[in-house]
Amino acid sequence: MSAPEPIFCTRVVASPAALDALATDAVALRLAPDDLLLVGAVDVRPDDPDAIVCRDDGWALRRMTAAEASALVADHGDWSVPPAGIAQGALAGLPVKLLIDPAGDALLLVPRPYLADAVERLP
Amino acid sequence: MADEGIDAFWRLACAGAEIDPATPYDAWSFAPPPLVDLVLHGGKRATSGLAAECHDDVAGGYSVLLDAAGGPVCVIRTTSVEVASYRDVPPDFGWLEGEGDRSLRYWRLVHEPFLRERCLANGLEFADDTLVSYQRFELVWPAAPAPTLTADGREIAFASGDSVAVALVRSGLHPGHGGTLCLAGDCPNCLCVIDDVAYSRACLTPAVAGMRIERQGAGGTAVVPAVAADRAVGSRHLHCDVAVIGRGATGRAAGDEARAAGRSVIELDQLNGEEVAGVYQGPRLLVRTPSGLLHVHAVEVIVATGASEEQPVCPGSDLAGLYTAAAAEVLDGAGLLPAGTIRLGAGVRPVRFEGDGAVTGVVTLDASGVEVRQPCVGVVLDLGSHPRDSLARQGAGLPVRAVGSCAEISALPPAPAAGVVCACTGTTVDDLASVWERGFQTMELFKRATLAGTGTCQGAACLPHLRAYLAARGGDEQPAFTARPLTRQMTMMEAAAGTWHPPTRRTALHETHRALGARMERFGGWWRPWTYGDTLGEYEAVRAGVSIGDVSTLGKMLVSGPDAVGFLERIYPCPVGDLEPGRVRYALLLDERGYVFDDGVIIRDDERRFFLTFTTGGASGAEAWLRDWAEAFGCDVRLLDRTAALGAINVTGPRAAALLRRCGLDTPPAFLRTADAVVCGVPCRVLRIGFTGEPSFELHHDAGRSAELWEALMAAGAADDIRPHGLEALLALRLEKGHIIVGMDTDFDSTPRRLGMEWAVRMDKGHDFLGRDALERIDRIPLDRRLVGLEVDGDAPVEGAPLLDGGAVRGNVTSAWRSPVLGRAVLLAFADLVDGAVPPTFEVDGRTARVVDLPFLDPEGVRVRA
Amino acid sequence: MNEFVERQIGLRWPRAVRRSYEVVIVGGGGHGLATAYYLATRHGITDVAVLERDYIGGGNSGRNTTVIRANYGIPDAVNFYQRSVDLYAGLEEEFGRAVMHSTRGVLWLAHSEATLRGERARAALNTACGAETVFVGPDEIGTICPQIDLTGGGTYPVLGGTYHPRGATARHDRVVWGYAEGAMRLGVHVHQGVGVTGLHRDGGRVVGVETTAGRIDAGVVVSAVGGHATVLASMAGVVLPIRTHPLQAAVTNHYAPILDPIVASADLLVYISQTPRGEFLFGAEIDRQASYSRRSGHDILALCARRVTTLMPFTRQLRILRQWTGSCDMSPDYSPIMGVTGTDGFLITTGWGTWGFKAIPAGGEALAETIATGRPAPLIAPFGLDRFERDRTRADRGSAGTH
Amino acid sequence: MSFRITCPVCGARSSTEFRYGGEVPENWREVWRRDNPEGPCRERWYHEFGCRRWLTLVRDTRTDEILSYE
Repeated sequence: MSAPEPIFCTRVVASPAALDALATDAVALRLAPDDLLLVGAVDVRPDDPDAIVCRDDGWALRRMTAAEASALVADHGDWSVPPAGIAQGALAGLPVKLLIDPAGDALLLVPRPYLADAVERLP
Repeated sequence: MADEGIDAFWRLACAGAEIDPATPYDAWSFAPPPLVDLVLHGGKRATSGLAAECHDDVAGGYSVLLDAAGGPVCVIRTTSVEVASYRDVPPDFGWLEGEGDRSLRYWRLVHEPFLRERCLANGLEFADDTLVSYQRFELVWPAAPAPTLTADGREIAFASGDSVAVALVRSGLHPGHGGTLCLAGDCPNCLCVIDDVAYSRACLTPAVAGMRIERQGAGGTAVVPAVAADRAVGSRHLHCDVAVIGRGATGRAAGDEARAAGRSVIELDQLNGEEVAGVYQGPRLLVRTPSGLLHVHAVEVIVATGASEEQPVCPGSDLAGLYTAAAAEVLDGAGLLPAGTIRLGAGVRPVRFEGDGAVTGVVTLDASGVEVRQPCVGVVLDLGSHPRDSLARQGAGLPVRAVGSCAEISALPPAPAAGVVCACTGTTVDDLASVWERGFQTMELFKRATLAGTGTCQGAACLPHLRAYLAARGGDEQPAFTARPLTRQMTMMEAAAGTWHPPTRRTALHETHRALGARMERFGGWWRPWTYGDTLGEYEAVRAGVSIGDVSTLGKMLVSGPDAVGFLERIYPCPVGDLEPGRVRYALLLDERGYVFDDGVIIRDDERRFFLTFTTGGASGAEAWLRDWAEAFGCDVRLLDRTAALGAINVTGPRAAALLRRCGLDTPPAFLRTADAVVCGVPCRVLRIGFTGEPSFELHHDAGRSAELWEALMAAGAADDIRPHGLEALLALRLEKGHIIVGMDTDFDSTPRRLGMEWAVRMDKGHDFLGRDALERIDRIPLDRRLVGLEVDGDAPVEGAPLLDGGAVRGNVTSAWRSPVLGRAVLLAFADLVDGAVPPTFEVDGRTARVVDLPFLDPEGVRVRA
Repeated sequence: MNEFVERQIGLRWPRAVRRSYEVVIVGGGGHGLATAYYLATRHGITDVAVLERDYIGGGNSGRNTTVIRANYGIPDAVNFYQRSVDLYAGLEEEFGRAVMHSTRGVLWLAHSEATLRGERARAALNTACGAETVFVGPDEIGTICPQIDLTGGGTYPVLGGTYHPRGATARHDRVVWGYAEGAMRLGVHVHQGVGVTGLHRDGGRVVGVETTAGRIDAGVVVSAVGGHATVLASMAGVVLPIRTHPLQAAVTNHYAPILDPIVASADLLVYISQTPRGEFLFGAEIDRQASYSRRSGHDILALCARRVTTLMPFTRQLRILRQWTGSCDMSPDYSPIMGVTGTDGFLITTGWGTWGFKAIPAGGEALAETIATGRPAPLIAPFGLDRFERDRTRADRGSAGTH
Repeated sequence: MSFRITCPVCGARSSTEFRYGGEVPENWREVWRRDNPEGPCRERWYHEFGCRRWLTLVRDTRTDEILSYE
């Protein structure tokens, strides 16, 4: 497993319907019905005049396998990881996002201000 | 045997171990081969494999075990071969296989994949009922050195499989008075200090080579260990449908039943080193294991902990040499039950035991009630049993059920007449009588007045006797007292396993500050530079030149949507709708009670879109606050917290604007204006404010570019002797301008009026807003205290110092600083009003403090607008 | 030999519940019993019943961490608790019974500049109000309590703190029983197992209580319940600004004496002391959510253990024996609510949050004075229920932290 | 003490991941009123460690059992 590193993301806040209709090839984490996090710089235009689309430097990312993600959560979290999709919750006291892809890869996203804590706490 | 090296080794072994060299033998290695080390050094005495691959293995056969390179290591002799299903693994196999933490759980963890692989290789499908060959062996050659441990400073040998208690008995040491009474974890008698951990149950702790044991004795006070090694303790979470505590026949049957119904099962047993310390809401079990703390999350918990044998209460019942039937079995199995031990019949209750330290005789009553004395060196008792139900009682109200003898109700013993009733605390039957006479006649008062039942075994042993005593004295049988965690004592480090202090956030400039020699401080949940080592110099750079500060920790929020204006009008006590794009407006945040809980600025990007800032400490709550009220008001808005995504650097000082011009900002915005611009090649939202009292430009930018922007500003400002300022200097700078810090200069009940900030509230703005009702009501009540500015000659008094008036406390300082530019100390303070007015002077720190108008510096705001 | 067996105090229980008392006090904890005691001993009012639904001292009086101190954050509180510190110091003489009062000193640590500022303020205010609290630097802290890791495990360095030498502990049960015995001796009825199910009113006035033992008429009804103050007050038509939160604590097994002072950390939010029996007693902040549940949680235990071991590494291998939970009635300004309620014949003592034990003597004495004289005792006048509507709250950050 | 709360976005999580918002007041202008019910209590929780959204639920304050979600 690599150490987490700061990344650039694109954040899209818009009506749930506008996000549902959004098509993108980017790695996408639906954080809430009206909140979408896309990994990388992505040009998207949701169908919502009040949508907020902006670059989001607030994250650090670490790649791992789904099995490693499950083990990490078993060691540091009191919830379990779904077979695929997004999972959000506390890991070693840090608010993290996990994206499990059915092929067996996983992404761990940590808010950038907690990057140093994540390095210390999630070996 | 083709390999001559192995054959030579075999002959050597035969000579050493007196075996006929013609005896056939096998040679093989473990999968993985390094496990052979565990045979030599780790007490591994068993192995298991797929039965389909092991039909040649028989008891009595010899094997030369090979290492990874195929070299011979040792000779073993198989002592038993048992074929049973994977599910029915013998309970001691976790321990005997010697791997990991030697628990059965660990055994399953490593053997299931192994057996699956072997099944695959044999064209079989692995299942719970797959047959496994369970083989036990002994090490024949080289003879393993007898393992030793240190007990009370003495090195003693022990046998493989010994518990610490048995090892002590084997060496002729006794685990403390009465120390082998139950050998099942139900009494406090064998408590020892094991590797610096006091109150360890010697009977449940497997003896391991190199252990350090000190005998503690029942009720003995342990000494705090001189060495408190920082042993990292791991923790792990397991999830299942059913957790079964206890792997006796009942527990195993319950587990099988649940498995048959398709439910996932986790089985736990203290004999496997898995001690359930507590049953918590969930249900969740906290389990101590030798390898760390286990959190077992179950849908249902089945407690099958069985029953514990009743312990005797009579004179002499604390002597050594008394055994429950189970303890006698353990000692007998180890060949340690002394000859001359007698057995009392079922239900025979001794009148007393005789002896000094150890039992020498037992007195019972015969059929006609006459005392009969039998000399002995040990007594095996059979007093019946009581449910071991403390975990089940802890789980009352949760999906936790007891099964088997743990769920049965036992008859109370006869009321004890004399002797120690609670071995943990040394409480005697006389003590019970004494407090009864004093009016302590219910179970809970009884317990508190004697402390009986509050020791290491948490009443498990004494409770039946206490209840029997109360029933005999008071008639009614009283309920058991509350069962609370912990049932098994965890160490502090075990309890803390997997738990961290709250994290402290870092800005993207954290390492930059450290490289500049900053002392970092926790402030509002962030690490912030407190000072770069010369606070006065930092202050002067702001007042006289140019300086930069990291304000990335400010809360930042975007709000857009059709109801954005209406929503913010209800949130803020100042007008929002009339705010023009390009303007910055300072705003207080009020709660429903009209109290100030945060402040910040409002910027309008366009008709339906706003950018808001909040204080560092208030930022984490701001998003929740806005979302809550947006829902409560039914406002259609989009909200995005930008705090982590955006960095912010404050460029401040008389030469700040000039610096920014050199950095590409041709027309820096005027006071309380904002503009988007590129500074040093970095796109920024620039906010012109005046918190420090000097022209200040907050540059909000993508956090990924913070370091680049900071370095560029420092380089561009080198000619102006630019230097960064820390928080300590900032707190002083703003104080001279009379700006409050929410949380420092406010209290939980600070209204805008108490802060002298009525100007920040517009009751007539034409919109209802949070706190408006409350302010209307409160404003009719005479004001009692107000935040004022004070000046004192000389050094600054302590922040928080009381304001005195004729010896009475009339308020307190909230912020203080000796101002180098003003030549005196300036203070913000809450001052009580007397007859509707703030008195002109107070005594502070033995000096006279004069009330003055705010701000202390630049009242016309000439500098800040320059 | 168990030296902790109660050998002095004797409790004389009344045979029957009378149908009428001059004063009925609901709640047989420290506050209720102390009020009865001072009514009897100071004001000669002995026609008093204390009604306890379970057993005396079984609520928060039996679930606290026995700390006595006066280092509060507002003058009214400092004065009030200073009185309690004084009364506690004389309690053994007053009762003629050992309550195991032990002056240990309280050390309050700061690990950040922001908290250090608060500790300086605490020392300055306490001193002005006559309660001895001194600001101390790391070196002095190391001398007062050598067990503290001044580096805070490298991440929570001790920057300074305050020392409050009169900080003390006492055995909570004996305090409760001492008040009960003293009150009983003068004829006060203390009834265990009598629960109050309703209040009787005549016009606006409360004139009695309905109990599991029948109706009892009363000249005055006093609510001294802990954990259910809101429930009882609502029967009298009194709305309290109270939220009931669980507060958890734990003890280790007993060890030879080593830790002298009571140590608290305002940044780590934890406190620890060693009892005369040798147990290390520790706790942290209240649970955030309102709850009447007294089931203990593993999470707060884990947090406490992490904090205690960070502060005092010598505790790492100590074994935790037991944890428990009390119910704290929290007021919005972290100060108690005492005295008249606006409903005639109904007085309260509540809002004791996490600091009820230390207030028992002064609270009981002042409430007894208020009942006997019909006027709020000066010491508790600032803590009346009407202060919220009158915009005269007493925000005390000095008590908002822990214990 | 912690208990499980099922967040409609994130699933079941420990209550320690949530910010407690307190009981939903009948009338939020009654600023000093606390019903402080012993029994079912309608209250707000904010999933701070997850989706950062509010939810409303009814919890029995005697047992901390969640009775229903809205």
